[in-house]
Order: sequence, then structure tokens, then C-alpha cells
Amino acid sequence: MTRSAIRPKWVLMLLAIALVAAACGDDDAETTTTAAAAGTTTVTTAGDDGDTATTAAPATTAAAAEPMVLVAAQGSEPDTLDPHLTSAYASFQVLENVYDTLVQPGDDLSMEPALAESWTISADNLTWTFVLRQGVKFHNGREFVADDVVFSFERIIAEGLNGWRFGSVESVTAVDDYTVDVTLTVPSPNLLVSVAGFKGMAIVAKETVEDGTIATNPVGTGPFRFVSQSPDGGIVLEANSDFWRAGEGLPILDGIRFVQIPDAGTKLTALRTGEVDWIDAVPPQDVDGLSSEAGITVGRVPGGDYHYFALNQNRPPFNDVRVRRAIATAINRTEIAEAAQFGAATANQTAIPASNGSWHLDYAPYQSADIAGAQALLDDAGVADLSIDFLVTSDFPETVTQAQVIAAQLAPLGITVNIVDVDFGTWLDMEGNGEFDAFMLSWIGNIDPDDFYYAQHHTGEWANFQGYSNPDVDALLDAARVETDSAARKALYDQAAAMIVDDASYIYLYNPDNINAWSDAVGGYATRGDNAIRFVGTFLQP
Amino acid sequence: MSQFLTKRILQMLVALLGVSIVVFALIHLVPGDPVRVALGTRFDQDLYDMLRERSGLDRPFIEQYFAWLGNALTGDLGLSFRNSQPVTSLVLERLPATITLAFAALFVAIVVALPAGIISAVRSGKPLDYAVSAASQVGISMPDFWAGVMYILLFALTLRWLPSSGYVSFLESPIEWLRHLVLPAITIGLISGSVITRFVRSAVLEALNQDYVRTARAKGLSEWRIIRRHVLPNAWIPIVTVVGLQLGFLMGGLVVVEVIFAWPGLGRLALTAVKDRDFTLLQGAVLYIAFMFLTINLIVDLIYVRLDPRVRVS
Amino acid sequence: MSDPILSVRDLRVRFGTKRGVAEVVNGISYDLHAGETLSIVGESGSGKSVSVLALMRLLAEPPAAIAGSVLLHGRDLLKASHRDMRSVRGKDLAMIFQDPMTSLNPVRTVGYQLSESMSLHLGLTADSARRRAIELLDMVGIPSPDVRIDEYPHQLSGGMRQRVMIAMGLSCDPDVLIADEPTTALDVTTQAQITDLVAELQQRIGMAVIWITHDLGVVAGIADRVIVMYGGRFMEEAGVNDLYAAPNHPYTDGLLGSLPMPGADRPEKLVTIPGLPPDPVAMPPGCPFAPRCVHSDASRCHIEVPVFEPDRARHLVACHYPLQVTA
Amino acid sequence: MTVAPSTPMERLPEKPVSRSREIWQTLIANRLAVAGLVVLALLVLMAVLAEVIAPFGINDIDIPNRLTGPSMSHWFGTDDLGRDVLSRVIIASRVSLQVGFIAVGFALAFGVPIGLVAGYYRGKTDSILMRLMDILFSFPAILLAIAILAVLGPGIRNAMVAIGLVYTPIFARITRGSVIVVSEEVYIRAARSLGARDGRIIFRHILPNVLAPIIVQTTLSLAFAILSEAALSFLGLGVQPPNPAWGRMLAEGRNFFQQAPWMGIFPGVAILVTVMSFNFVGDGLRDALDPKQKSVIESRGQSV
Repeated sequence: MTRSAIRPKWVLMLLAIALVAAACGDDDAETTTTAAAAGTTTVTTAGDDGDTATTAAPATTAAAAEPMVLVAAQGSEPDTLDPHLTSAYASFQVLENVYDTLVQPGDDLSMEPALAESWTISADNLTWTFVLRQGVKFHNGREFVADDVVFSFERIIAEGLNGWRFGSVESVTAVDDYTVDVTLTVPSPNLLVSVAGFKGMAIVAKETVEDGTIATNPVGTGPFRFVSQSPDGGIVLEANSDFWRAGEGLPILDGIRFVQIPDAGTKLTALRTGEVDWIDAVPPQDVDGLSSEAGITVGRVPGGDYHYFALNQNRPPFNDVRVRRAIATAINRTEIAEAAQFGAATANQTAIPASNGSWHLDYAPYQSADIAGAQALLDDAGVADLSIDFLVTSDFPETVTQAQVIAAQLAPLGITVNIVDVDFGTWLDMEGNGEFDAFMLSWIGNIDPDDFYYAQHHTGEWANFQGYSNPDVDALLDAARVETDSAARKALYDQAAAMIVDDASYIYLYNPDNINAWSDAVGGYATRGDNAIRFVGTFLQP
Repeated sequence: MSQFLTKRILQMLVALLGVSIVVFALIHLVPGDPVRVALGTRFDQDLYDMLRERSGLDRPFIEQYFAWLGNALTGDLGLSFRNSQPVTSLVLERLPATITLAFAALFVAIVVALPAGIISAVRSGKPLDYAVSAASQVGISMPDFWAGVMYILLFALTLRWLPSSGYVSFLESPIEWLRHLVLPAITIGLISGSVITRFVRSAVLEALNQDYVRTARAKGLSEWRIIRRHVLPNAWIPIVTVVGLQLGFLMGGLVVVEVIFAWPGLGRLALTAVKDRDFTLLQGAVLYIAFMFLTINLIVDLIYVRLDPRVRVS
Repeated sequence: MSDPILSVRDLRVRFGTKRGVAEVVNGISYDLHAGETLSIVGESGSGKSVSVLALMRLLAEPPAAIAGSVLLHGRDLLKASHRDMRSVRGKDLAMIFQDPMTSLNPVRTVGYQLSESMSLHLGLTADSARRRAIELLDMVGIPSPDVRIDEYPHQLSGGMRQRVMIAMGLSCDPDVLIADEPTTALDVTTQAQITDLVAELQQRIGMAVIWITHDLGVVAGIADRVIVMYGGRFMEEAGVNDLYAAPNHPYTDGLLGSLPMPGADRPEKLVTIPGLPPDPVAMPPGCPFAPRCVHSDASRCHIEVPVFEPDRARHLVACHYPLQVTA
Repeated sequence: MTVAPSTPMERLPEKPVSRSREIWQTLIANRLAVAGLVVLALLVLMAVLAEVIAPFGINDIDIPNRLTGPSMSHWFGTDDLGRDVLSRVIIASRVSLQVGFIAVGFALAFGVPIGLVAGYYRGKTDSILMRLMDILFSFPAILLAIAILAVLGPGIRNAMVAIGLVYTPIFARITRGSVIVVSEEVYIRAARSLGARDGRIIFRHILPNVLAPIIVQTTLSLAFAILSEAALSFLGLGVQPPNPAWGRMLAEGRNFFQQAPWMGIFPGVAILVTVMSFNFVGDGLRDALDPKQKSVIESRGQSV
């Protein structure tokens, strides 16, 4: 599964990215740049041509002749282009290249400067002061100032889907045009991730909100300017010549056209025929075949998502930890991952993948496929002839596959799994109403451990649909939220994570790889651990 | 005639009203609501309540319907829940693609079905008839998504003759428009054509067995002339009915094919609207689809009247 | 004596069926002369309709297999090409059918259907075909023909439709008009009108007519000669008066006996013939009527088929034991 | 042909062959129809005995042996979870046949009476019924099915109702269209003017004369109902996994078209064979039921 052979082409390309990144991460001491990228990123590629060391330079000259436009295929349609109101990954694929955040996850997912050049934290850890980059312009030509940060954050807090991320924020104030203070009620060590972890926290232009054009005509500060959107033409972006990294020759592309191809097979074909240059995902069963195809590069890195299922602790007998542990013991995670992801995943009994080096906990208390052990636990709990209504959704087909494998794995225990396969809208409703014995899904795009644990496992929190309540875990999660010392914080989360795993609040299965694929003509692009789609340094070779 | 038309148009409006009520009722009966889906897994009760109130979803069902209806009567189909765009413009920008595909598919279907069905009927019981029947059975048994995938793999991937997906407007490039249209149109067209073939064969066979065909033969007319002038004019009547039904089916049944060929049509829009529980959008999409269907129905009835003098007089 | 227009010799028609070969017409011969009206009488399944469809070559081959000869003006139609046959149909040989309701195309106007064969066989232009069509409609007694010509069959009554059929049959001045039970589907009054019409037109135009019917009562008013058909064979042939006066064949006698003839001597003596017509797939070896005939004997009737040669001057009977000596 | 001759000669006693026996005889004389009947009988037998025949269980997952081609142990190969495709095709026959029969039965049971009544009475009744049908029919079929299933909940029984409801208006329209034509026939007008009861006219005179198009539509719809199950399964609304249905298997197989074509081909062939059998039987039935084709000789004689 892991082809760790990193070919020269990739070393060069990563170096190029590192250089570009290093060039911008210029002065600030608190910035971590991408030097570690090659270390944490496993890239698989089979592109075979030796001609490589293409950097930004030749591409820029080529631009003079014919516009260098990347055609990128998305698997679903952006619902709205308003970054604060969408939860659609397809929207973020586009908006990633249009908007900026205050800071942003670098290639190793640590936060690096973006619209804020630097930041300082007050001694009491309750005030964060951001120094903004000067001379940055929105795509409409207006200069970006501190008021835009205040306006954007206040909008998110008031009506955005991500207002909860500002839970510890008391106020956001513009000290002057280039300084913003964020005042907190309690220390928040993960503030940067909370307020700038992804483009849902984008800094938008106030005037586009006021005239209502934000949903269809986004105006940001990012490398690409939105041009048009139409059912036949897709979404067209063009290079922002005033981009704040224009000095580094970025962006390199003259434009991007996002087209929407909902069928995964068709999307793959379109890449193979050269109709598109890049696709956002590859069906797991096609990854191996595609990797060995000439002319196509598969980018694959361990991702931060996790797949899990949870048993309804408000319903007996799943309120009995022995029953939950029995199920967690009986299943074979490796087989499940292999079945659903064809090896493009890593089995894991906890949430945070090993690739997330800073927060990963190596903890695997359950034996795999231990039927005898599981039977003993069930006998101990006095449970027999167990039947589980297992809620899955075809809108995420891997949940259906996994449920079938789990059903087979639990069969020796005499457990009947009734798979309830509904569309996602119904799934959400049933999950919200607690109409399940078990539900299965994945949780995506996390960086900070708070995102992995708090909402899901803290008593009474909004994502705690399984009804888990452990005062010790609550206390640990509360404490970790405000712990500013990284090592101490990690220790708290490790304890909490172990308890969550032991109690089988969630039964974690695996972390899937993030996979994109592109034609060999595409350079300067890498699949990221947080699944952000950044084309800022991307170019096309003739 | 104008009285007939007026009556039919009134009936159409009543049917559209019925459709809107059914859509409204169904979408409200379906578990989940647009806000719930928009929030996704990041559920938050306060936010949920706030968004529901803002979009008016917390009001009683009947009140919501009449509010919507009031606006609809003035031509305003409301705003999509998901992206606050006017439903009318969302639907209209997708309409050309769907109509293009539906008519192209019907064209393929008719071009295939008419000769095949007529030959099959005229050569009834002969090897050619069996060949046509076997081919149409395969066509009928073939799910559209399967056929579509096969064509893509064959014509787009292996032979590289045609693009695999997407839509180009005719105004932009007539050649590209056609190239993109071919595969999806053939996918549906051949399946519809298989169905129509059976009905054409049946209708022609039925007409061939009529006494007036014997009369025509007794006049010394050639077989070809008999088929053209006597058999087909009678066979048209059931054929037109089936073709009308098929076109109605095409209009709505495009969902799967639009997904496979990334065709930006109404079917896909409606599917998304169902998934998002975006009932204003669904309402708009379905109303347009229903409108097209009812219009086709009306046209079929008018053709009927044109074709069958018995209906014309009585 | 002139040569006959139509001379049928040993005409045989068989059908391949699932149950076996059906022998529907089993060697019939007759002559038809100009201006003559010949009536072929028989019950359903006697092969009378099939025999005329066969000579028009209107049966599909296969399943039908036709043998013998049909000489029209000395030319054998059974050997003619399809193209030649088409030029004969509607022009030299015209035919009208039993059910005027279904024999006219419901979606074509009367005028269209009338003009069709005229433009085909006579090469008339649309205008002149239309004028002649109106004349024809007038001739067959349809009131306001210039209006009716643009109407559709369903707008006409049954009798009117049959008049249209007759007009169609006459449109190209055929030598022979074959009328296959043209009055069966009509009510009694209309039946008489149509019969009279054909008789009158025949006088005027001078064509020969073959009138197929199961109704001996109709025959009396129109035919010159009558042929009685049973089981695919001719039983008896005679001038119409001879036949009525002195039926020689037991079958003919039975038919007349079962016929309620107004003004006849035996109005109340309704006799039905016991038994069933023969199964065409299993024809009896001898006389087809033998199984039902009270006069039949095992030695001859059940073995040997009685036959006669056509001779229009005589009263012919195919019976080993005819009822009376022929005149 | 439609008016009985009135002379006694024509009243010769008819052969004592009952109508149903005659239909049966005509039907079994049709070789294709017999072949169809035999295949359908075998399919039904297979569905009944599915568990006994199937060499493997439907949920015998074997990941290491996934996506293997047809072999001695797995005649139809294995699927993406290593399950035996042959066993799943066999067991799926149960669900697929059920879907076909019950969904189309539902549509027939509602659609035909509606069409008969609307076409016979015309006027207001017709308008109301057909507008109702228009409403049902002007929904895109799949969307209607999705909405119905979303309301009723997923599962095979609800899928059948949904598919049946979708097909109801088609039967109503086709029936109505034929009824209107037939009602114009003289014998119907005559029967009406003679004061025969409507029910009797509809069922004795009209229904037999409109059966042909209904039968053609029925056999077609059986095919489409089985395929609709595929489309619904494609959207996750049909049969609940791991229970297999041919449509669902096809939908799943599509994703493995290049790696394991047998995943889709075998259920596809099963659908094809079933659909063809239905159509053969339907064609045979239509010929047998058509009152215009009562006897072979007569029909042959006049078919020219």
C-alpha cells in the first residue's frame, strides 16, 4: 500500500514549493514553514517521464503565448459560493483559491501567515493581536483593512455555519487599519485553527455582503479572481495580478476552470482522455490501476478524516459499555478499510492519524476479530440475540460497504445487523432524532484535537448523538481547551482519547488517504493532508 | 378549436396547481429539512432554530404554501433555500440543456424505432423481425446508467471519438454542441427507441391486419404505398400516444443520464434539490418539468385530432 | 359463343397450419363470360371467399399454397408477376368486401380512397380523378356527392359506405367485379338496395360479376348462374331458375329447405342439416358432404369424389346419386 | 365480421371449445411464448428454492478473494467484497421478480380501472381522473419514487408501491386511449343503446378489446419495474443491503466495470432473460387474446 519511493521529480517539485513558501514566510519567528513537508507527506506517483525540473520560470513565459488554464473536475456542485454559508466541499475547492484567511495551514498543517503577517499573544493569553499585511487588494480593487476582518468575523459569529468556532471569543476589534485584536473569555491555544483553519473563515469584502452578490460573485484577496459561473461553462477563475504574492510570480496559472462531473467513473475517464487536467478524488478501487497509468499522477497522502461508527447509548443494551466493547473487539478494522478503501487507508483505533504527528496517540486496546473475547463480554453483559439497526447512507457509499462487512464480522456473535440505507437528508434527520441503534459516517478535515473530540464526546454537546457522557472525559476536554502549554495539552487529550476509545463512545475504524489525480502536464501541485485544494503554485507544462 | 384549447389550458393550470400541492406536501413529509441538510453534521440547535425562522420554515405548512403560491401567481417562484438565488433563473439556465437532450434523445429514438418497427411488422415472423425484436429486448433490458458507462468507455476512452461529458451551448460552438450531445442522446434514445419500436411494430401489425388494407391491395396498390398511405396514417395514432408518453418520461427520467454525462440539466437540479430538501427549488424544477410534460401532452392531443378524423368530429 | 373472360381450372388452395395442412379449396373450375353474373353460394368455411381471394392473389403465400390456373383473357394470373398482378387488381378485376365498416380506411376521405386507383390505373390527374369520383358517387346513388367526397367513412351510414365501396370497384371500368358477401353486414332494406344497385350498374356498364354469398335468398334476385360450394368443392351449378326449381344435389336441397322463402310453397318447413361441415385439416376421402348426406352410401360416396366439368349450358351436379335427372 | 349472419345455416352448432381453452391452445402453439413460460417457471422455481440452490451465502464476505473472475468455485466470479456472484444472482431473483410482479400488479389494479372508467364515461369523470393522472405522471418518475420512499421509508415493499404508483398513470392513459376508440365501434354503441348495464359493457365488450395494448405495456413495465429497482438502488432506496437484487447488483457493478465486468454482466443477463421471457409470453398472450385472431386459419387467411 505505501509506495514510499519518492522520485526525483517529486523531490524537485517539493523543493520548488518549499522555496516558494520559504520566500513568503520571511520574517516572523512564530511562523513555521514547509520544510517538513516532504517528511510528513507520502506521495505516490508513477508518472515516468524524466523531464522534470520545471519551475515557475518557463511556465510564466509560456503564458504569453496561450492562456494557461487548468481544467479541474469536481465530483459535486458548489451549492453557494458564500464561504460563510456553505458546508459543501465543492464550494471550498473553488473558494480556497479565491479567498484568504487571517492565517492558514501550511503544508505540514501548522499555521502560517496569510493576511496577517504576524501575531502576538498577551501575557494572560486572552488577547491575540494580529498585524495585517499592507497593500493587499480585494479583487474589486479596494484595499483590504482591519475592518474587513472585524466584519467577516462578526458575520460568521452572527449567522455563519461556523460561529461555534468563536465560542471562546469575546470580541474582535480593529485597533487601526492594519491591526486586529481578538479578545477571549478563556485561553484558546487552538485559536489560529479555529479562526483560520479553512476557508469557511474567509475574510470577505463587506460590500459584496451588503449588495448580496457574495453568493454568486465572490470577491476575495486570493490568487484567483472569480469570473463566471454557468451550468455549461462551470466556474471560471482568472489570475489575480494584484495578488499579495505576485512578487513571487504567483499565481502561475492564467486561470482555472472548475467543471462538475458528478459520476466518479466519468470524471476519471475525462482525466484519462485529457478533457480535464485534475480531478478531486479517485474511486478507491481505481487508485492502483491509475497509479500505473502513463501520463497520470496520483497524489495520495494520509488524511485527517476518520471513519467511525457509534452505538446509541440512550438505548439498551448499547448503554452497557461491555456490549460496545464486545462489538469494538469483534470487528476487523483492517479488513473494513481494505474492503471500503482498497488499501488507501490506515486502520486506527483512535481518531487522530499517525500523520498528524503532534496529536497522534498510539493506542490500540482492542484485539482484531476477537470473537471469543467479544462473546465473553456479551455473555458477561447477559446479552444474546442482539439485533442492530445500522444507519448508513448511499450518499456516502463506503458506509454501506462497511456496514455489510461489519454485519458479516458480527454474525459469528449471533448479532443481526439490519442495514438502514437512506439518503443523507433523512440520515441527518434520523441521527438528530436518535432513530438508530448505530450510525456510521466519517468526520472530515480536522487539524486540532479539539475538533476531533469536544463536540462529539463532551456531555450534551451538539454532535454527541450517541449520548456519551463521562465526567472524566468532560473534565479533560474542558481543561485541554484552555491549556496553553502544548505538551500539557497533548497529555490531556491523550488521556481523554484513551477513555473515549475504552468506552467505545465512537468505534474508530480508519483514516482514509486524501487522493487527487492529475495529468502529468500539471506541475506545482500537491495533495494536502487537510484536503485543501490550492492551485496557487500550480502550472501547466506544454 | 379555440374552445378546446382554452379548456385544455385551463386543465393544465389545474394540473400544475395539483403538482405544486403534491410537491409541497411530499417535501414536507420527507424527513429532514433544508436547514438540517445545510448544517450537515455540524448540527447546532440554536443556529438551526435561527435559520428556520429566517427562512420561514417554522411557520405552519399551509401558511407556507399559500405564501409561496401567492408569489408564484405573480411569476415569482421564490429563492432557493441553499444559495438564495431566484429559482426561476436557476431553472431557466438549465432548461436549454434538458430540452436539447430530451429532443435529441427522442429524435434518435424515432429515427431508430420507426424503420425498425415498420420493417419488423412488415416482415413479421421472418428473421429480420426476430433480429429487430432481439435488439429491442436488449435495449429495454439495459439500464441507462450501464449503457451510458459503456458508451463512455468505448467512444470517449478507447476510441477517443467523442467527449465523455459536459455540455456546450449551440451558440458557442455548434460542432462541440453536437459532439457533446451524441453520447447522452444515444444512451436514452436507444432505450426509448427500443420501447417505441415494440409499439410501432404492434401498431403497424394491427393496422396491417385491418380490412381496409385488403381493400387497398384489391385496388392494385403497391405494398410500399399501402404502408405509407393506409397503414401508417392509422398506426400513427397509437404511436403518437406512446411517443408522447416517452417524451414525458424523457423529460423527467433524464436524472441518471444527466448525472453520468455531467449534463447540466433540470433532472440533476431536481435531484440535488431533493437531497438538499430545497423545496422552493424542487418546486420550481418540478413545475417546469410538469409544464413541459403537460404542454407535450397538449401537443400530442392536438396531433391526435389532426390524425384521427373520428376524434375530430365527435 | 365468345370465349370466357375468366376461366378457372382446378383451383386448389391449402394453408399450412399448426394442426396440419388445411385443404380449403379443392379443385374448382368455372367460366365467367362478359356481362354474366355468377353467384357462388356456400356457408362459412366452404372456401368460397378464399377461392376468390386466391384468384385475386390476395392470400399470403405462405401460409397459403395455390395451384391450378386462373385465366383472365387467356393469361394465367397464378403465373403473373407481383407487378403484373397489381396492374390487374382494381383495373381488370375489382373486388368489394363484406364489411363496409372496416373495409374503408377510417383516416382517409372518401374522395382520397376513390381517386387512388383511378390515378394509379388510369393515370388521371387529381382534378379529373376528383371529378370522376363525384360522378361515381352520384352514379351509386349518394346524395350531394360533392360534399360527401370530402367526408370520412365514419360520417357515412353502412349502406352509403358499401355504395362507396362499389363506386371504388367500378372506378376503373373493370371486366369483372367480385363482390364478397357485400350485403351481409347490412340491414335487410339496404341489402335489397345494394343488390338492385349492382344489378342496375351491371346492365349499364356490362361487366361480369361474381357474387359470393351464403344467402340463397339474395342470389335469386341477381344471379344468372349459381354455383353451390361445400367443403372446398362445387356441388352443383345451374341457371338460377333451374336450381331453385329443381335442386339436384342433396346439399342444395337441404339449403333450400332451410331457407325461409317468402311466397314459396313451404314457408314453415325450416329444415336444418344435421352434422358439421368438414374439417379442412381432415377432409373426408370421398364426397365432402357424404358424412351429412342421408342418401350417401359407404361403397361410393365415402370413397369416390364426384366431379363435374364446367359447361354453362347445363345443369351440373357433383353427386353419385342426384335427386333428379338433369334437364 | 362483427355482425352475426342471421340465416339458420350460420347457426350450425359451434365446436364446444371454451374461450380460455382456446386462448391456452393458441398460446402454447406459439413456440417463443412457450419458451418464455418455461424460463419464467424456472425463474420462479429458482426464486423459491434460492437458499437451497445457492452455493454460498449472500453475505459470505471474503476480502482476499474479491473481484476474482469466473472460476470452478465461483462460476460467476466474486464481487468487491469477495461474495459469490452466482449465489447473489440466484437469491436476487426473489426480490427482483417480486418487485416486477407486485409493482406492475399495483399499477394494473389501479391504472386499468381508472382508464376504463375515464374512457367509457368521458366528460367530467374523465377530466378529473385524467388530471389526477397527469399530476402523478408529470413528476419525473425517479423523483416521485424518491419522494415516496423518503416518506414511507426505504425498503423493498415501499419500493414496490413507489414503482407501482409511478406506472399507474401509464396504464390509465393507454387503457383510456383504447377504450375511446373501441367505444366508437358500432357494437358498443348498439349495446349501450339497448340499455345493457355499463359494468357489463365495460367488462364483457370493452375490456377484451383493449387488452392487447395493456398486455404489451404490462410486459414492458415488468421489465422497467425491475430496472426501476436498479435506479432506486443506484440512489440507495431500493433493497436494503446486504440483500441482493439484480438492479442493485448492476448499480454496484457499474463502479467495477473495468476491474470486474462479471459483477454487472451476470445480473444484467438475468434481467435480460427475464425481460425477454415476459415479452415473449406477453406477445403470445396478445395474439391469443386478440378477438380478431380467433382461429389460426382465419387469421392467416385475412392477414394479407
